[in-house]
Amino acid sequence: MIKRVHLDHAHMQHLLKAMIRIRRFEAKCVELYQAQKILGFLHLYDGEEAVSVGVMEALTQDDAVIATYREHGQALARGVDPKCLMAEMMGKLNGCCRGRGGSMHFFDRARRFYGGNAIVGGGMPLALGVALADKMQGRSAITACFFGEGAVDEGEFHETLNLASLWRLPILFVCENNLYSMGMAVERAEADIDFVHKASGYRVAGEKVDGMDVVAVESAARNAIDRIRSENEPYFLECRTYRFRAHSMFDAQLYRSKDEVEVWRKKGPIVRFQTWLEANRLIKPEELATIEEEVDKEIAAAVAFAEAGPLEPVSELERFVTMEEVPS
Amino acid sequence: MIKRVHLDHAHMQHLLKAMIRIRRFEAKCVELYQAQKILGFLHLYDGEEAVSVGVMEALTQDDAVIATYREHGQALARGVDPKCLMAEMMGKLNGCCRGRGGSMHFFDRARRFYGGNAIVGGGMPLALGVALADKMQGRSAITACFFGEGAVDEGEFHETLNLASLWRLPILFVCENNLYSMGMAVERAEADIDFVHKASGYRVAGEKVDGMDVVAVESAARNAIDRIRSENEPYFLECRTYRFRAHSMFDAQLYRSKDEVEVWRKKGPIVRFQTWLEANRLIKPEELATIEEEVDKEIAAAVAFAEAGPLEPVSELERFVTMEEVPS
Amino acid sequence: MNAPQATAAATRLTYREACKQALRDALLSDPRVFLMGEDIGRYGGCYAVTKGLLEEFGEERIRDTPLSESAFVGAGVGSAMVGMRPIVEIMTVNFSLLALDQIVNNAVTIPHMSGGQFAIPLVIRMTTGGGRRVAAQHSRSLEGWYAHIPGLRVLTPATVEDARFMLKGALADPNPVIIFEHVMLYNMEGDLPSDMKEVDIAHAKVRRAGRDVSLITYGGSLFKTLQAADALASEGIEAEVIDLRVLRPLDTKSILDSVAKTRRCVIIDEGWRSGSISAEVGMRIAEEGFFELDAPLRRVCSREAPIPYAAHLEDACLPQAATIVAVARELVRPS
Amino acid sequence: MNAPQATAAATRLTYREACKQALRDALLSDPRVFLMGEDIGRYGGCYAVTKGLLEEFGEERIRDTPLSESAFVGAGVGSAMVGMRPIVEIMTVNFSLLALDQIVNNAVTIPHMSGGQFAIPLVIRMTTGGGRRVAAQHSRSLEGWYAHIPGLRVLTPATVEDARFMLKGALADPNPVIIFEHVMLYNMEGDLPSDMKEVDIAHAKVRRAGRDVSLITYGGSLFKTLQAADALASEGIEAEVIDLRVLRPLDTKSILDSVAKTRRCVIIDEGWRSGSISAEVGMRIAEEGFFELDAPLRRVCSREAPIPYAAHLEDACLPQAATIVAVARELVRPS
Ligand SMILES: Cc1ncc(C[n+]2csc(CCOP(=O)(O)OP(=O)(O)O)c2C)c(N)n1
Ligand SMILES: Cc1ncc(C[n+]2csc(CCOP(=O)(O)OP(=O)(O)O)c2C)c(N)n1
Ligand SMILES: [Mg+2]
Ligand SMILES: [Mg+2]
Repeated sequence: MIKRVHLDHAHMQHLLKAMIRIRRFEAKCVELYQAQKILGFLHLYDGEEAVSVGVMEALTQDDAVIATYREHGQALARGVDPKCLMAEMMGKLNGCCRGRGGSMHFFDRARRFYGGNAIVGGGMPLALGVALADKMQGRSAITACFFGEGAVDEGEFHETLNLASLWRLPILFVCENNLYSMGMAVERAEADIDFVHKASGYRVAGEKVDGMDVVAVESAARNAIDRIRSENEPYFLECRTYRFRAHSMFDAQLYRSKDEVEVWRKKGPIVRFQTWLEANRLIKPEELATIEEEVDKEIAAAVAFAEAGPLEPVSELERFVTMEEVPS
Repeated sequence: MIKRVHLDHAHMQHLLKAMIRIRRFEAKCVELYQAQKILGFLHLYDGEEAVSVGVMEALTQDDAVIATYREHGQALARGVDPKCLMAEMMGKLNGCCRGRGGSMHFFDRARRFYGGNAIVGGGMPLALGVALADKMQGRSAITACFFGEGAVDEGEFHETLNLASLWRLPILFVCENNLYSMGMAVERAEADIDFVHKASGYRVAGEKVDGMDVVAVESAARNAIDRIRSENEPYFLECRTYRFRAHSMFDAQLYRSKDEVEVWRKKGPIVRFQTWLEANRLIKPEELATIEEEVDKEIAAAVAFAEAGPLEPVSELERFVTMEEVPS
Repeated sequence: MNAPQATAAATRLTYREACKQALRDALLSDPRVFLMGEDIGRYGGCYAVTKGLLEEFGEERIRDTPLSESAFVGAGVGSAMVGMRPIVEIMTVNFSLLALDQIVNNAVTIPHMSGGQFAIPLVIRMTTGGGRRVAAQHSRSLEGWYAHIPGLRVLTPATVEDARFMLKGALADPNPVIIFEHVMLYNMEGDLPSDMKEVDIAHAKVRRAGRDVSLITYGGSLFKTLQAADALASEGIEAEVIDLRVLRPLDTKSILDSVAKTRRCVIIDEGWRSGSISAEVGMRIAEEGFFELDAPLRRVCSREAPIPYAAHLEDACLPQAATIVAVARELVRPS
Repeated sequence: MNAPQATAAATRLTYREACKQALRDALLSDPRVFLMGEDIGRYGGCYAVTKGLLEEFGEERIRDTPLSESAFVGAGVGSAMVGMRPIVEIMTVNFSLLALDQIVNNAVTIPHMSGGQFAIPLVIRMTTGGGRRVAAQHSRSLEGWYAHIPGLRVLTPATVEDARFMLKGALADPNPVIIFEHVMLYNMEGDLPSDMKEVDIAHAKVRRAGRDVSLITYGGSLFKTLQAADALASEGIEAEVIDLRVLRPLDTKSILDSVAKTRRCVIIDEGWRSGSISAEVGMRIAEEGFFELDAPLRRVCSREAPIPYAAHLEDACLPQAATIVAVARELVRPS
């Protein structure tokens, strides 16, 4: 299972740090939300960090990413600068989208991060285009297309999987199955919750992986990408995970019990990986402290950067409604 | 296989006559089209008669039908009056939709025929509603939902199958797989052409039947309906068939060879059933002659009815844009 | 955004509560009524409008749906053809684009195209509008688009009264009706006269009488417009405020009556300017009330851009009272 | 519907052929260009526009798609973000409702929302309009809807020249462009000056000069309007015919210039009247050209009903030359 992950000391620490970065970045976002410096929706990735971190590890900088609206984790794991992300969260001009996108719409051209998308399933057809363009232009890149299990209900999922398979596009479909789409439990929304089986209905091979186990996710993603390249066709990865917090900041969570959440929390990706590292003496307390300290510094720097950022002048509001040229 | 079809003499003749009625009705439509008495699109069912005839035999008058835009056969097999259909084809006020719908939009409330639909896949969500309403109102009716294999590519297929299964709706999905959607061969449009397998991705059971064999279709439909009732869930029937003519009157058929068509023609549902009946002395030449004569008379009467029909007055053009009451 | 205090014979409630009472009423009074939509049940409704209804009416009548806008709207159409009275909720107008085929090609077309064999007594509720800092894909105002479609009735309740009673009228209509609830109104409080049992769903309403200029608006912009009218009054300009209430069919007579009186008109609309419902309102005046006009028509609409997340940019995109005041003032007293 | 005979330095060809040559040019001159759509390849194109291109350019560049409007339009958007120049065909505007989410929420939104990081140089071609006796679900004219969306350019070639060269301009535009080809025009013949290499995609065009009334139209209604203008001329009324050509961004100046001259205006539009692009054209005149007008504005639009199959009913639904004549005459010489 772990065959493709080279679990050396540095890599283990890197994985842990990447997850902690996301967790703490979001904790800070919650604070800023309460202070009304972040507005609108805030969909936390708390509990799902292993999915993005594991998958992104398997990608190269040449690969492309299509994200969801719950994409803080996806963006951070992809290596998008936390500074620009925090500034975006706060609606500042130095944000990754000039403060226009906010929490649900991170874009980063340099990292081939083709956007958070607030329409459930809306990013999936884009993945087809990105992968097709890469292929037609002779690049061997992979497109990792993230989506929640709720997106599986949408027609666009279906059309996208069919086309991806038909055209043998190098797409890694990453289904973040956190068991709920807002308040809708997956078994109330999906007649068949065996997603790998559903994917086979498009002749897309796939597998299910424990999305709470970062090493398992990375390993599965590496295998998947190898297979995409060797078979020249898409692959489907269902990552079983769980969202520890409310869907957004407006959710009373009437649809699940506190106990259920508690049980899952104990299986959390950070606590699990960290405990394992500690139990196996693979990380020293001072190393952990250093990681936490560094992450906190990064985040403090991000907040400072964001706080100091200017607002986009209202006079520029209409800029880019139409583009003057195609950026290259 | 044929266990549920009571193949007595009368029934055999009835099936044959039903198919011949469709074939000859359409042959007349082609004539009228050439004479410019029928305009617009004309999508012939030529070659696919066994599908509708077989399925409709298994339905009762209480059951409901959702049709496609290739629905001459579906409507005739359902027992919609050929007179009203021919008048509709000719755009007359005595047509089943006052001449407003034409070839692609037959409706017949009395026969629970909920419309031809010119948007591929567009009728499928309607089937959900019809079946749901019947269920909620305590009727035990089945909804037969017809669609071409091309509709399988649309997102609405996916959403509909999922909901039908999830809500355990009594829907018989009838996939008319005639191997092409316009010029698109099914294997060029579908990554997985095993539709029964695809249906299983929604936990919808199904089977494939030879759509050129009217008895096999009727039998499969009867079994399917029994199963829908006993299991209280939808069922998927793929009817393998073939369209002998062009997609519509504007199609040069560049996408398939004449030979291919010829091979299929030999397997045609009428020639096959009729030959079998004759070979087994189940029909006498004079009985066949009577059938053909009766059908020709019916069609002549339909044409006369249509020719004599008035046009809807232009002053009524806006009538029913909004309804004044819900018809009961 | 509060209406005047409750009088003795009135109850004070929020727009959200009014929407919910309307739904409850409908469910209680007609067994054919049922609700479908995403998260209307267990979750309690994305905007808490349907909270408690699942517990009261059960899963058969309060149907949580998967994320399948096209299928469940189509299911609404089908069930309406067969005797039910579905009320379908699409969370926001933005997602309704995924269901547009079912609305346009089926719901509004089948009655006419079938020669009157079927009515589609379907009600679709959706939220619309900006102001919640949720960026471009969640902040559109597309009700004007729907007003283009023959066969639809398009309602935009702006007051607690309309939120409370328009649904009843919509359910009595044998045709598909879309009710647009503006996201920013749910927390607004207002008074409901206790003897009120219904509202009409055919006419615009004068929300403030005036003689100098007509301010024509609807939905989420009504209160900004009333605010603007107050400000104008303090400058001695008496604005008449018309709440369209029904975007289709438009109540042209009320519009023309007002303009005949004031001879000047500003239309306020949260939709993008070009091709908006405000264009239609204006065009009707230019066609039928041309000789009553003393001045060019004016519009205050949203800026023609996707709505940005940043608060100052979003505010700059949407119509605001200050802009309405400035445009109306300039029209009445050209500088 | 024939334009005047070819002059020496011109080639005579059909609108269909012009569309095809435009596509061929694009494929030849830019390796990033490719085509996607239903039945554009093997079938030869639903309207035979793409016939032969598959044989010439191969399956990589002429991509037959399954019936998945949302996915392949979205694929167009994605590929445009990554350096390609996709030309996507949606068979008819009616089916584009299934792809509207990708067009509105992605194609036109991403450039602005990403802060200018991405352009979407995507061209979408679709047919529009009625007249082919194919009933309600296949006969809509929804180009006015698209003209409501900021970020889009909406083109409506009505002549062989525009059919031949608008695509080139569209491909040079870094933004999403929709080209509406009216179904009734494909067989129309016209002359193409042999030295012509391009047309502008920003301006309306005076197709006939006149002083008494402006007839403003576009697309499939242009020739009916020119016919009407001829008829009016025989009565001594000189109509100016403006072909909008571009529905978004509207060329307001050309509209106002014409109206300033004629002081009277009729807008002819195959869309349904309420909320149509004709409303926007009129409203702009009422806003910016009000004092130039001597008479109320007028419109000739489609009847507000689903378009029926029966020929006499369809004809009665669509704008016709006789109606245009009657409306213009009444405006110029009120009875
Ligand atoms: C097309 C569409 N319909 C509805 C919504 C409202 N909505 C936002 S998130 C969400 C649930 C999505 O669930 P899932 O895909 O599982 O992602 P998760 O939130 O679990 O990460 C819903 C219904 C939306 N944004 N887009
Ligand atoms: C949504 C939509 N897209 C495209 C079309 C154009 N079109 C009409 S029929 C057809 C092929 C349908 O194929 P299939 O479903 O297999 O039915 P068949 O014609 O084979 O009976 C297409 C592409 C349409 N009517 N609707
Ligand atoms: Mg989920
Ligand atoms: Mg087919």
